[in-house]
Amino acid sequence: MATSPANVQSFYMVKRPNALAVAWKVIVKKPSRVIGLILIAIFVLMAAIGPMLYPPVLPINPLAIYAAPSFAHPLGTDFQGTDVLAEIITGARFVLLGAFFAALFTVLIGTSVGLAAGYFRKWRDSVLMRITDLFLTVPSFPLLIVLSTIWRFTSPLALGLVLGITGWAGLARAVRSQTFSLRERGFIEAARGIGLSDWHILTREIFPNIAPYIVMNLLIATTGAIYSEIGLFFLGIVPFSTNNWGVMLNMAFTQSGAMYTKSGLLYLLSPLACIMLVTFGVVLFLDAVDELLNPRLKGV
Amino acid sequence: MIEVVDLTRTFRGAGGLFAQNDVQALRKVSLKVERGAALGLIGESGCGKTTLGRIVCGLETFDGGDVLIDNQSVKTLGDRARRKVFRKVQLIHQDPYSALNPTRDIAHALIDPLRIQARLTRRDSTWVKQRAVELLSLVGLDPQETLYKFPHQLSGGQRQRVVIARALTVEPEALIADEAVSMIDVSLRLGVLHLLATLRRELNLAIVLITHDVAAARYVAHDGELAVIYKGEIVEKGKTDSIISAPVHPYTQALLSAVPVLRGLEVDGPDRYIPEPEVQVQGAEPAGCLFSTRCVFADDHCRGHHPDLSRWGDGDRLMACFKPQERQVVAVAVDDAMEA
Amino acid sequence: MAFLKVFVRKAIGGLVMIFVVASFTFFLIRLMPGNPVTTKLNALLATGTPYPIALSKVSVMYGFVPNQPVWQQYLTYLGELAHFNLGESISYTGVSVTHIILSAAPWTIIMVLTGVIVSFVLGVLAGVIAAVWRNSWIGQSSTFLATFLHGIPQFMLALVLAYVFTTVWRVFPFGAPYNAAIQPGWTPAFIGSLAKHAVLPVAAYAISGYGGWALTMRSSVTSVLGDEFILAAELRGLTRGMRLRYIARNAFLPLFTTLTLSLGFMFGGSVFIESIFDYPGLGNLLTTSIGAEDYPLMQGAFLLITTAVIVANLLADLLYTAIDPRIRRA
Amino acid sequence: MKSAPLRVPLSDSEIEVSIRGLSVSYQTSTGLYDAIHDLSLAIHRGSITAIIGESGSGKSTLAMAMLNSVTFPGKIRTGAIDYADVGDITGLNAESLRRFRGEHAAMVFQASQDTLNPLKRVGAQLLDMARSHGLRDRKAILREGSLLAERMSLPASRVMAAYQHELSGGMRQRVSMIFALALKPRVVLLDEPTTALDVLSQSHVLQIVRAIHEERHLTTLLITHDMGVVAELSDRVVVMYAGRIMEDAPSRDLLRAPRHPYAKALIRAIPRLTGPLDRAQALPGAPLELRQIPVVGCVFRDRCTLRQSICDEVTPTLREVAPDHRTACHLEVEA
Repeated sequence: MATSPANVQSFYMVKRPNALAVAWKVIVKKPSRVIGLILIAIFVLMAAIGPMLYPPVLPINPLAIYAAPSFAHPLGTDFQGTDVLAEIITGARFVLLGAFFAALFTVLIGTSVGLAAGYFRKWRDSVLMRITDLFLTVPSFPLLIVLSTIWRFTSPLALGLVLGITGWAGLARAVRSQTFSLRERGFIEAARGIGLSDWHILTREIFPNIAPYIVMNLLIATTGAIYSEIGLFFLGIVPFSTNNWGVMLNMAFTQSGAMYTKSGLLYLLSPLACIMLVTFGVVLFLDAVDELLNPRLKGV
Repeated sequence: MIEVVDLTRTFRGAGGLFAQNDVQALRKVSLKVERGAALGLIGESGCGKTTLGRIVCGLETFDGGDVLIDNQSVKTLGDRARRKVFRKVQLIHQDPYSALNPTRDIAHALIDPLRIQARLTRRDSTWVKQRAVELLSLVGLDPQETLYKFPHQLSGGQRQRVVIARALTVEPEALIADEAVSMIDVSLRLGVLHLLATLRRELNLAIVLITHDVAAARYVAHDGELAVIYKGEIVEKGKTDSIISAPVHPYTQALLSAVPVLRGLEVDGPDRYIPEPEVQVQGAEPAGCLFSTRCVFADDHCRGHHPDLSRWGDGDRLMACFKPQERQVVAVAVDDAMEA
Repeated sequence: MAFLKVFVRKAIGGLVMIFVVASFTFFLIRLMPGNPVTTKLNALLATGTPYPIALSKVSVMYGFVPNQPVWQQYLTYLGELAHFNLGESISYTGVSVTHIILSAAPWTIIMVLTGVIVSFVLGVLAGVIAAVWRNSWIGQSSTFLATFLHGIPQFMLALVLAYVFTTVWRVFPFGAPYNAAIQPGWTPAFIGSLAKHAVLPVAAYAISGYGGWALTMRSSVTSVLGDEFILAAELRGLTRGMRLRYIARNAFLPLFTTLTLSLGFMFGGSVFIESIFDYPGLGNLLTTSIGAEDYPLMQGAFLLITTAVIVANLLADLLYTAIDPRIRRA
Repeated sequence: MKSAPLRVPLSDSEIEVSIRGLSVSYQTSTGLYDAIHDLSLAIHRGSITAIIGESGSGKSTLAMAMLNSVTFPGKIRTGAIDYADVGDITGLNAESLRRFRGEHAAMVFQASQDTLNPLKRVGAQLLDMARSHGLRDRKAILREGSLLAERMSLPASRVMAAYQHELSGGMRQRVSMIFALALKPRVVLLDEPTTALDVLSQSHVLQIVRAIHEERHLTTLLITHDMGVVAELSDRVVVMYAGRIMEDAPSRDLLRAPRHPYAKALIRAIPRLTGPLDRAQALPGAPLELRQIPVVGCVFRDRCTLRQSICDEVTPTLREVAPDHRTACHLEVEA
């Protein structure tokens, strides 16, 4: 019955398969996942090194306003004769960084509130859910606009924080209901009976079960945050501190008359296309995330 | 080791078409089980047996009476002390499918609680790993095979064994098995029951088997005691074999009569009677004996007065009935059977 | 009975929410960098307005008296609010905020609700198709369309619709809710003009909501399809039509839980859609009031948008209670 | 070897359902697997036949196949299921199959299953059934339902007006039975009728099933994992393992003298109320999963204490070892 220590050590050496290798296998299973990953990688790269490729202030050229696509200007130029492609590439960082922070804060707040409410229940649940309901009901975009009056969120971090604050409620509710049903399961009760701490139960027992959902929400929240950011810039509510896709859209709509002339089409469409491509990449990649994080789907 | 005294629990409830509002899950239940002893709690679903099990594991609160663990009342304990005391009493859940975390492998299920145990008992991390392996062997699983499996890769019987191994990580003094085999395959049930009986002997554990399957209770607690519960009340209690061979309370008799007879191997017991189907009663409970609404022997006295638990015979049998009579309702084996 | 109980409980919850939002905007303005109330007061004093007059002007604008202690200002503000007095607009001098937002409200509420209903009906139908025929091209293309449309932000939808249908292909008029040349009134010409102008914005609302409903309904139907009672109905020999009705009605219920989110999203979208199509609704009011630093108006517009969402949610809750016997008879 | 006693073969008129060479397979990512493999079985008119087996034995798949309702990714690969006066139901068109279900053969579900539309009252759902089956007098089904409800000691009018969530587990079981019997089918399949029920409700349900079976001259099929239920209720028992029949015999014969090592082990694994404790012996190993079922040889050999080399190499066939008693084991010869 007793196993000798040497024996024990030897078969503890039999380790689980390498996580990265498993991930890679899951991703290459379907071409759509690879495409998603590539799209995401392209934009992340753009955000990381894009601004280094161009001067801090992009040159204007009054002689080439709304130039058609050419070798020098693959996407044409805007109303000031600035290269649209350069604007797109340099504008990625602010948008994606802001979206990343926003998703991070959304998930952080939403998950903590949802876990706490679902796990502790009783009065803590009621209080937290009242607050959640409030944030859920109050339309978040108008709230953002109202908040912009006292808070000049011009850095990606501040913008991300404010988007997180206005956007966490839906996730909190979903996490709460999942936590609630998990709490009814025998293994949570067993963990409490064994004397594991609440912290341990929340982080090691409950969290892994909702992790796939949370990671998927992290990705979805990123796209949602991109929309909100660009929406804010588009409406001209946030001061234009740097060049980014939202500012481009605003200029195209309000300043340049791109809405009325077909020549401005590329200027208007380029940022829109980027938003769509990022979303597209995320949606395609989600499928892989789902399979990766769900042990029951991994197969035996 | 575990003692409950006049334990009372009332649930406030609402519900379906025929439901009453408040449910008295337990009414002044007193029981005691020592280390190394076995007790079977027998009754139908909703009789309060599960609530009782959960209370002695510290997973449910109670309104009246007291629970003593190692002669220590849990009422006065603080949060920390309660947690510590209730570690001595581990619950084996009915559903082995939900009792293990689907996202974590078996190694984690055992190592997490073992780490705590190691900290408490000042042992090192080699001990933790070694102990996990030992425990798996102890419950009849091959450690090499199971350690890195996820719960969904195991059969119901194997899961229940893992659950038992996990309960043993904290070195408990008692296991409360709540319908622990009802959700696993019939062919595998006996193996798990056998394991419980073995653990009781080898680790000197107190085993409380909560079930509606009297035969299962007999298998684990044949030399222990049975307590029959009806609507939150103990109606009969005594040595397992004496209750099975000569039940006194009509409810016990009904339960035993309802056990299917393996015709061909067994014949009906001489006094077997088919119990009345449950009558759906609305509104207030009977003033007298709670079972009088279904009892074939009940008369006006039974319906008007409540019988208290009292001694029967010269053993330590207790029963609560105004018309006690021993009846032999259990099937009798035809002896030519399968050994031939 | 249960109806009334649900209604009263939800209504109280809604009132509390409105109260919280009203308090929030009050303190928001007080907390603003360079407190606009004091700024406005000082600006008036600088133009030579005597102090008492300046004070009363500012207090009329904001609905509270600036030189009182904050808690007293707050009480005054709440008292005025209870009488639907939200102060006076700053940019539209002398016009009461209540008047402005109430005349703007119909543009938003009618358009949003039309959009919600259209997207709901189409989305639910598409969701059923996507789930029931999920193994054929029709179901898969329905799913794809829903996923695609769900991923498009509202401003983009509105921009693309406007660009395609008014600039590239001039089938619809652009900007303004109706042709200014036509005299407003209950005339066929005016109503026709209203309808023609409304097509694109309503389409923007509807398309932006469509994907969400279709996807939610699809997963709901898929989960109901796996329910035991559907198999049981099949084994009892119920006709296909009957089973489809069972499925649809049961799959319909979970949609109500997403309605809250959707209503907030749709009313929020009015900010973009009204500014792109130049409609004088609440969303537009909210954006312009901020540009004009007209805080009382901003407060009013925001409050009314929130109230509209709350009331719409209340109606949805009542509808839900009426449909589901498990809640009705609990 | 003694000569086999002469047996009069059953005439067709005594057989209600005849299953011939039935294979039901599941398509998975790693291949096609048989949940039921080349199974033949005759179900006698007016009998109660129990199909007993562990999880994964294919007993539930068999029940679904008998109504031709195996769901994707499973499908009936080969074989025929002949019902008397209907013919092979695997060849029925969708409309005839729909009518067949409910009118000719019906299923009673487990107590734990939610088999009613949660948004409709019981009575309304009975009417839906009447409408679907083109009953001229639709109200008749309500009368029939009430009659059945009373027969099962349920308060008829209240049950007809109830929603599913207002019924307890035991009541759901009986309501499921009302639905199964409402159109007066000839064949009734009961899927684990006593699982999740207490002993007392269980004995009550068994009583009702027996009584209604006799009153209505039904042919009843009982899917169960509980030997006790078999012993109490059925005339005949079919022991299944890994999609194959291991033994097929009258219930009392099987309980008294099981032939197949699996049947023996199953019976031995039941804890009993009397006799020595060690009479009950656990069955080693665990039931096979679909992918583990060997293609050649005896499927039970891994758990069998009598395993020999022939068991690995040759697939045993089901043969008659005593009158009306078939088993599929190499080691078993005629009695």
